[in-house]
Amino acid sequence: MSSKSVERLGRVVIRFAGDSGDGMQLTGDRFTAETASLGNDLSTLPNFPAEIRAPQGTLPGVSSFQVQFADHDVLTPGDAPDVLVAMNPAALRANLGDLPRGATVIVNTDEFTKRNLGKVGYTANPLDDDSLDSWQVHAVPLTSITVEALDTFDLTRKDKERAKNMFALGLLSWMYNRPTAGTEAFLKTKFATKPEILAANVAALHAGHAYGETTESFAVSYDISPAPMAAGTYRNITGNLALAYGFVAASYRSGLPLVLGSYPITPASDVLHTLSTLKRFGVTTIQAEDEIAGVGAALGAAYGGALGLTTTSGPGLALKSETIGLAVSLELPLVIVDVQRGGPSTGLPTKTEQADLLQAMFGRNGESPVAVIAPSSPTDCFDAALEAVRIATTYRTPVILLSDGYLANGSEPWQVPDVDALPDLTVELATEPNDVDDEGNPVFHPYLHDETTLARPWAVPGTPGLEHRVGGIEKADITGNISYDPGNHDHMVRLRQRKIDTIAQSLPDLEVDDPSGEARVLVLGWGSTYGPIKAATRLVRGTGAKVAQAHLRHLNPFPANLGDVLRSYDRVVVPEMNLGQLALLLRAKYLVDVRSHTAVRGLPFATTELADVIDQHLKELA
Amino acid sequence: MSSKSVERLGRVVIRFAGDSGDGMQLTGDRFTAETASLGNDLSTLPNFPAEIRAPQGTLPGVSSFQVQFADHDVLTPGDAPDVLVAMNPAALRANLGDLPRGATVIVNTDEFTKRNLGKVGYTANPLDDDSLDSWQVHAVPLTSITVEALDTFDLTRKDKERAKNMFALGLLSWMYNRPTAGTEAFLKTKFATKPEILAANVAALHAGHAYGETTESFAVSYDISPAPMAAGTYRNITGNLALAYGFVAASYRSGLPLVLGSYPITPASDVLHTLSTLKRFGVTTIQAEDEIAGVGAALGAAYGGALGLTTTSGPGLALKSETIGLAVSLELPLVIVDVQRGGPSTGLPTKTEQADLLQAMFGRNGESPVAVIAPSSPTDCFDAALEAVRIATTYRTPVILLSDGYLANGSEPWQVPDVDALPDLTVELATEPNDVDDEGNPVFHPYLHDETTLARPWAVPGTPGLEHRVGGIEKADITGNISYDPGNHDHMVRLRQRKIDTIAQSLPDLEVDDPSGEARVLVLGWGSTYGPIKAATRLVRGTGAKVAQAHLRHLNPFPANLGDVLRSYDRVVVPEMNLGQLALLLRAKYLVDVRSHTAVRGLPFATTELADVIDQHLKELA
Amino acid sequence: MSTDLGIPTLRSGTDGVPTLPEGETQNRKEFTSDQEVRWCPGCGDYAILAAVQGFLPDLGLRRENIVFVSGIGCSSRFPYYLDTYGMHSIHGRAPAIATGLATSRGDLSVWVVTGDGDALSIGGNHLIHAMRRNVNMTILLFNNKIYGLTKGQYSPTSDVGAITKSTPLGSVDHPFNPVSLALGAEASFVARTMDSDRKHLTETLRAAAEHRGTSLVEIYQNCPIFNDGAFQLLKDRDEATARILHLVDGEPVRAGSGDATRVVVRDDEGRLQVVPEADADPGRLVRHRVADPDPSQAFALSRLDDPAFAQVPMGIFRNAPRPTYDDGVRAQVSAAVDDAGGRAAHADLTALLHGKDTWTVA
Amino acid sequence: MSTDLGIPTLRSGTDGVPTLPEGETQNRKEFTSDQEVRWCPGCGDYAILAAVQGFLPDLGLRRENIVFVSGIGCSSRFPYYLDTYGMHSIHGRAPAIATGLATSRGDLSVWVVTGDGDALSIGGNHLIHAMRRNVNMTILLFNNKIYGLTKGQYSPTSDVGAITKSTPLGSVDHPFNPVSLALGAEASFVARTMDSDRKHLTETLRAAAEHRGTSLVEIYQNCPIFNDGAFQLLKDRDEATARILHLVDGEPVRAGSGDATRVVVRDDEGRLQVVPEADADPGRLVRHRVADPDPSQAFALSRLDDPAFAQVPMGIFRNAPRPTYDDGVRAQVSAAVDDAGGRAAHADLTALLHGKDTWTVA
Ligand SMILES: Cc1ncc(C[n+]2csc(CCOP(=O)(O)OP(=O)(O)O)c2C)c(N)n1
Ligand SMILES: Cc1ncc(C[n+]2csc(CCOP(=O)(O)OP(=O)(O)O)c2C)c(N)n1
Ligand code: SF4
Ligand code: SF4
Ligand SMILES: [Mg+2]
Ligand SMILES: [Mg+2]
Repeated sequence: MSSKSVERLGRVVIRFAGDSGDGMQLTGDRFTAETASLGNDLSTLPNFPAEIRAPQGTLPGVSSFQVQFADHDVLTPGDAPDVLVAMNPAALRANLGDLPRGATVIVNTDEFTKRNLGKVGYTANPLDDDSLDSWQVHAVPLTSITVEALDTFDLTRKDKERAKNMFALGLLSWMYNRPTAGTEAFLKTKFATKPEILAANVAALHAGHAYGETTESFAVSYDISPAPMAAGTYRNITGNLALAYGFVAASYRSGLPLVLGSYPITPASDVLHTLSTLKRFGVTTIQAEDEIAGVGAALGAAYGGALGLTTTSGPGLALKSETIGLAVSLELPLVIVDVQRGGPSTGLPTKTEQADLLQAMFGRNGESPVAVIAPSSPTDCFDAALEAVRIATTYRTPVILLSDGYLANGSEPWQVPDVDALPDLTVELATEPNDVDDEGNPVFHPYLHDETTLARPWAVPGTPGLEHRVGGIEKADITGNISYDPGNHDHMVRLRQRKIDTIAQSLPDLEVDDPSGEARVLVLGWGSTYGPIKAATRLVRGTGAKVAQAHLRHLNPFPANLGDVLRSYDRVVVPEMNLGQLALLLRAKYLVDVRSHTAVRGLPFATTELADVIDQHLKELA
Repeated sequence: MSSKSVERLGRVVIRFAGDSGDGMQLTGDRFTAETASLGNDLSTLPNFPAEIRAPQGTLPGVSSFQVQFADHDVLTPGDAPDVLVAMNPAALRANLGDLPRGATVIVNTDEFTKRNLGKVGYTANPLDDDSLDSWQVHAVPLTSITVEALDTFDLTRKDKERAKNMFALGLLSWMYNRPTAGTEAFLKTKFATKPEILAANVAALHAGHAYGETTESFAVSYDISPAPMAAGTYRNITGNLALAYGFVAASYRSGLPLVLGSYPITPASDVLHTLSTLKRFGVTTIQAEDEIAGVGAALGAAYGGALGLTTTSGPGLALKSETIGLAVSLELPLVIVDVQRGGPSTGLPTKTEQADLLQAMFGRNGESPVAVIAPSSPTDCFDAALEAVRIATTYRTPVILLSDGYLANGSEPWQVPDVDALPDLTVELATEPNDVDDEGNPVFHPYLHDETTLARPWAVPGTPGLEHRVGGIEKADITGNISYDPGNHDHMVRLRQRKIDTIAQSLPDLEVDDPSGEARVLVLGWGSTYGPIKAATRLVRGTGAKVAQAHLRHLNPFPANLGDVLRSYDRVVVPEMNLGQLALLLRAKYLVDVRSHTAVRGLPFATTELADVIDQHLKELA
Repeated sequence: MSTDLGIPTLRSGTDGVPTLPEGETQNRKEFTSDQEVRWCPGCGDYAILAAVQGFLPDLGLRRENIVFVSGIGCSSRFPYYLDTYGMHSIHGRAPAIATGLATSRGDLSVWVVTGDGDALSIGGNHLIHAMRRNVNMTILLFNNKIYGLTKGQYSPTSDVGAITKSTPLGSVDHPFNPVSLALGAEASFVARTMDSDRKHLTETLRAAAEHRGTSLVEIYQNCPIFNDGAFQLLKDRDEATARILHLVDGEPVRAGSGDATRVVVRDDEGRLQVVPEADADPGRLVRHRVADPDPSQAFALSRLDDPAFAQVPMGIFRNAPRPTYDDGVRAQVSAAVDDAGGRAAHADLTALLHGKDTWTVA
Repeated sequence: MSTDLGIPTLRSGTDGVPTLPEGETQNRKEFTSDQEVRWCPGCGDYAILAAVQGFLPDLGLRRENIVFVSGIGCSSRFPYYLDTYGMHSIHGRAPAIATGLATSRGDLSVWVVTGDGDALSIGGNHLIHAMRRNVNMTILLFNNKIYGLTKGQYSPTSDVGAITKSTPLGSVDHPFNPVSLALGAEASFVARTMDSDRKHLTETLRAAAEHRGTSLVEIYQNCPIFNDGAFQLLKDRDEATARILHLVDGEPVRAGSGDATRVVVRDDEGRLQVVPEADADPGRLVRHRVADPDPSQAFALSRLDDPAFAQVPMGIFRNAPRPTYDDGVRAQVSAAVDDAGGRAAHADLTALLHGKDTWTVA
């Protein structure tokens, strides 16, 4: 144990920032894992450039990872870091603006060369003048100490330098009293075939820890108690991983094999990557030639009785739209995951946004309704996947699940569920005739709809006696034969719409968090804004104000009580990372003067920003 | 002149119906041309099967053509025919339901064989029992008389039979005192290389005319006086032809060469066909490998300084969506024509619908606003094309023009405009630097936006000194360089939206037709519902009731006064051939409790249906 | 970066598809659906339909394990008329949909019906990728060198100079040779046949179905309405005899009969040429090798095509089995399942969800 | 249905593009934009960029008449770094966009930059159609056998067995041979070269630019991050010498040097084989013919490729001019204009709008 003093803190926000090649994502991940294992609640926000590895030392090349952890429940990765680790001048410059006065900055002085400073427009070294006076700066020659610490290793200087992120991790682990054993185990697996590198990394980790313990300038270390959490087993998980696992679980609980047809696209690709490793669960992944083929393969598999899934981001969803329309017409279950990113067009591929809601709702020719749902946090991605499958298979309809870049890569602790407690998703395939013809002989009618769910029978190839043809031309109700009859078309258009509307009957009422029951302002969100909104209402309530908060999982159809909820508040505020897409739907449907608050910055909302917005509305009503 | 009596009528609706191979579209076209040349106002509705030529004599094989003509202005092709020409039992069976009691039916008895009757489910010949007693039936052996009349011709029996449509046309021409000279001239061109066929067709035409004049059962012929029309030169024109001509005119008036990139699809293909014959006007048509390549080629041409155009229908628009998003990001002029058809998916390819409005608005990833306009009648397609080009070139934006199957194939008289009176669409391409750098040197900034229009400069390859790069990744305002800056992204998202909103400043206020100024109900429409809505309000007003009517050409942005207009009525009724897409936009934007009336039958509204709807609303308010 | 994939050995295209019980047979009528056929009178599609309906029973497969997937076009109406499972999908996408179906269901016999526009224009990418992957399915490409359903625009197989609705002055678009394209896209089975030659068509279908992997069958199909007579020369028996180069495995490639017989020879420079048999140096005769791992000779034969049908090779250009994508994918899944000791159970899923780093809150 | 199209005679690929005034020259710097290059250290794209920047001035064209269009991928960043006109479009669509541009603007030198995923996966259809049509443009296909920008999934050129992010157990997907595919798609110019061979790359670019029509240049490009060393064997001078089959027009196709020289011969059955020169029957030597109207020999050469680089043909496989689509389209337009006596004027438009059947209301 160190002889230095230890302070207890309630919550901390740390941001690791460096060049794309500096391993900041890994460092952040490891710090997070250590923190999770200590029982803190936490939330993370990785942030990396669109380039694979932009030129070293430049602003576009900066990659960062932020984690907020606390002794209470954490809803966001934090608005502003308490500690910034800046591995080079670019990392400092790119992140300084987010840093509140008084925050701690740990800089790698070795990288503050004239050349590197110049690359990012520093004419003078900020470490040498007073420009950083508002912050607590720890100037540490991270690279050279690391190299020194690895003096005895038989490695190139470059390899030694590469371990500097482990040095930094060691130092931070000391500062926040995190255990390093997990990281050591992790390194062992990672460098199993490279023992010298492994040893060097472990040595650097320890050296960093020792540096904190021994160096004068680091006078205090901090302790953050575990957060109270429900009893259970926990792990840390990102949204994309939770999505993948959710679909595997849905496959297991439905008894249907999972078939993913996908084309890689940031930030959705990791779902494909993960599922491609899970063949052991009967999962088939088809990396298609494009997004159209990806959804086509998923639809073909669904026709064959599989759980058809396709994953993409906004531009890919645009390409899939015609095929999704076919799925609407075929009335087959199909799940489409859109991990939204900044748009329009190629936009900001590695940044988050919520601007595909209206595309999901309306981005197809004709009246082509589908169900739309959205997870609200990384861990909620798991449940959302199960819910998407429930709706798709019960109602025989495409379901679009709208995640986003923040949920995809962000992580938080997850109480691992008991498999048996997951919803029962058993599906009944058609096995025999479902009707009789005029002469009373049994016949199979592929478009005879269930009275409750309005689902049509799912009769898969291989089932004797149920041979039938489906297609995208309008079909006669019941028989499914091609029909150009005007009345039938009108009927079928409304039937498909009614089927989607019917889903609402299976949904729980929207729950409102309104502790006093006296709030006049309701803040309503959807998707990944959950954390910031929740945190902001908490902040506002902390000042004694009353504000209600609710969050939509189901965007189409809406829960049945939504209209009543909206009308029971004097003001409804809807924060969105778009120009007001949910607000548009709410206004149209309920004629309620919903107030939009929008920011389209490729980043999640800051809690304080939202709190200010809520305050403003409260004031206007006061 | 015939010695028979002649009655004067105000308006007549005739429907020609027969097998796909019977030439009904041609017959209808010719009758229409004759009628137009007499100065009647008119409106037509062709209606044909999706099959090229379904099995002869079957219900799916029936093709029909309806024309309403009158001595006053005509707004629709008519709800129900006064006269049905039925070339076979299928045509009779398929159309009888639309026929009011007392209407005239001319049937080709030759086709009423047991076999043909059986094909369409007639167990007894309806001509032999009392089942047609409610109508005035003329049983004419059209085929055999035609063959007889062509006795002396050196043609196969089949060729002779083929002329029966001309016989029918001759008969109808006699009945309604239409001249046949135009048709004779037309036949001369059509059969220029087949003199025997030509002569036979002309003979059949004359024989039909003579038949009416001499046969007892045709006792009366009818006269319909010319409709009062503004002085000028008129022609009959379909919506697709008017669109094609509109774009050629826009090319001429803008000085930009027209480049169409397109992939054939019903009911849009005729625009491609027409433009491919107009090379003489500098028009380039590229039949691409698919819709994506079609819009891609158009966008490439636009980048090169051409008037880039792409034409399609709903499923094609879905495929083009990603590329339209790129055009939004590139801020280049581009016109996308969607001739809407029944959906979803393949739907009803030859039928009309208005269900792509929300797809046009929102069918792209990210916040990706484009201008959307719609023509209201076949002739209005010409003006709409010019308006689309005006918006696209002035604001450097994609514009989606929403026509539909009814406008595409329907026709009406058109007062041919004076070319000089068409809008001046001159475009200024960038030719020199538009800014200065920090040192005051002239530089070109491709994303420096015009203060009024918010358009960026259109600097086309070949312009020295303005070399620059554009792309779909978010760009920094002014410089156009790639930018991942959060603030810039938010700024650019809002700038693109503002640019579209700005278009409203160039739009005339929405005009309301409210003769008394006292109406409490406003009927608001868009697109091809114009005729039926206008006719219905006229019908309602005829009963002394007060109703206001207005029609939107601009769907995005709306005209500036729209909110005020909506709010100035107690009730706003919006009839649409979808499930209420415009209504959704209006409700969201203006929070007005717009009432939808929807029918999705693949057919234009019937005037009486709408009149009933209006009546109902008037009653509710009374 | 490379590893042994252990893809199973090659079998017939219908292996794995349940067959009729011993002794049971099916007939053409059982494969005929109750839907009225809706093509124009005289359309070549009728003959192809009849051939397929006549041939399918021969496969001896359970009818319910046969699926026809089509795109959009006149030809793509095909599935409606067969009493099997079927999907009339969207324009150009049938191979993609069939890929998902065939990969996830090894027990189905999967057929794709498509047109020259559907397959080669909008669907070109899915087609070449299906062939490259060698997904086990048979693709029937009805080539009428025109867009029928949209009423007569030129297609990617229309001749240069073709006057159509969209090329009033004649097309300047150089056409694809579907066989060359397929061979360039790594196709393992490529054949060409004709609507009106029932026997040849049936034989070709049989070989295509037998082939495990993607079988592409180009079928010349007359569209009497928009491109009548495109193959007229080949419908006349004498002309056909004179012009059709018969591709028979192991045999010289011949057209014509008697004195007028012509054969394919390889000239000094290695080029294939069609010469009178009488003039041909027997040492230069080109013998057809359908199963040659090298598709080069098949490709060279495909280039003997001539828009005016001076000669036209017909038959199976290539039938050279190689591992199929779907077998490979399924093998990886079953190997993974087997390696883990069987289908994933409750405990496996629980372990997966837990991962490596968990902690417990009491 | 056929007609004489009167397509103009063939010229160089840059004919019609304005050139620099007599005596003026440009240099590499003028073709370098002010944008910071953002590829990973060591990426093969740098070398290609340098070669292109070095080569472009040689064309003697006005810089403002050169346009680079790219799709999406690491490679597709290319246009930003050139001070010409440029568009970084969307994934796979560059050939389609370039087709519209090249067809409507005969005065531009149009270049497409694309990757193995961009061109052959999502963009496969546009690529084959561009080649079929023979639109006058040069397509640089950076083949690193991986999806770089999306961080390492396998691509349509990845080897069977490749272990990548999306194929943890090895890919079962049979790759395209881009050269074979192009030849099957009627390409008139196809070449292969390598990022690190500046001289060969430059020569190839020159020939490609000179060729009128679609020139496809496959460039082997190392991705040190996700597929490092894919072409390592060819980067070692000795190995390269031993393995690269040089395609030189009119010459035998050779690899290696001295005693180790190997040549391509045609065996008894017409197959191409690579044998030691010493063992080769001179009468069987295959001489390369770039301009052969029949692409069969070029195709056969493309099949000598081997995933393990036992040998790899490099150079220009085919350079056989034929009419281009864009020339044809422009010729039809200008002929129509000429026939009508010049650009359409007021009266022509008026006549068009009136059509044949008008009536007048006084
Ligand atoms: C996305 C889309 N684009 C265009 C169409 C219109 N379309 C239907 S079939 C067809 C071409 C048909 O040609 P082909 O495949 O040769 O079939 P054929 O009718 O000749 O049998 C086209 C362009 C469509 N249905 N969907
Ligand atoms: C419509 C769409 N789908 C997917 C992506 C994601 N994506 C971007 S580049 C790329 C593949 C890049 O591979 P390649 O073309 O080989 O280029 P490289 O990065 O290797 O140079 C993919 C899948 C995208 N940007 N747009
Ligand atoms: S249009 Fe041609 S291809 Fe289509 S059904 Fe008619 S004849 Fe057959
Ligand atoms: S990921 Fe590979 S291809 Fe992309 S820039 Fe880096 S090294 Fe080059
Ligand atoms: Mg066809
Ligand atoms: Mg690549």
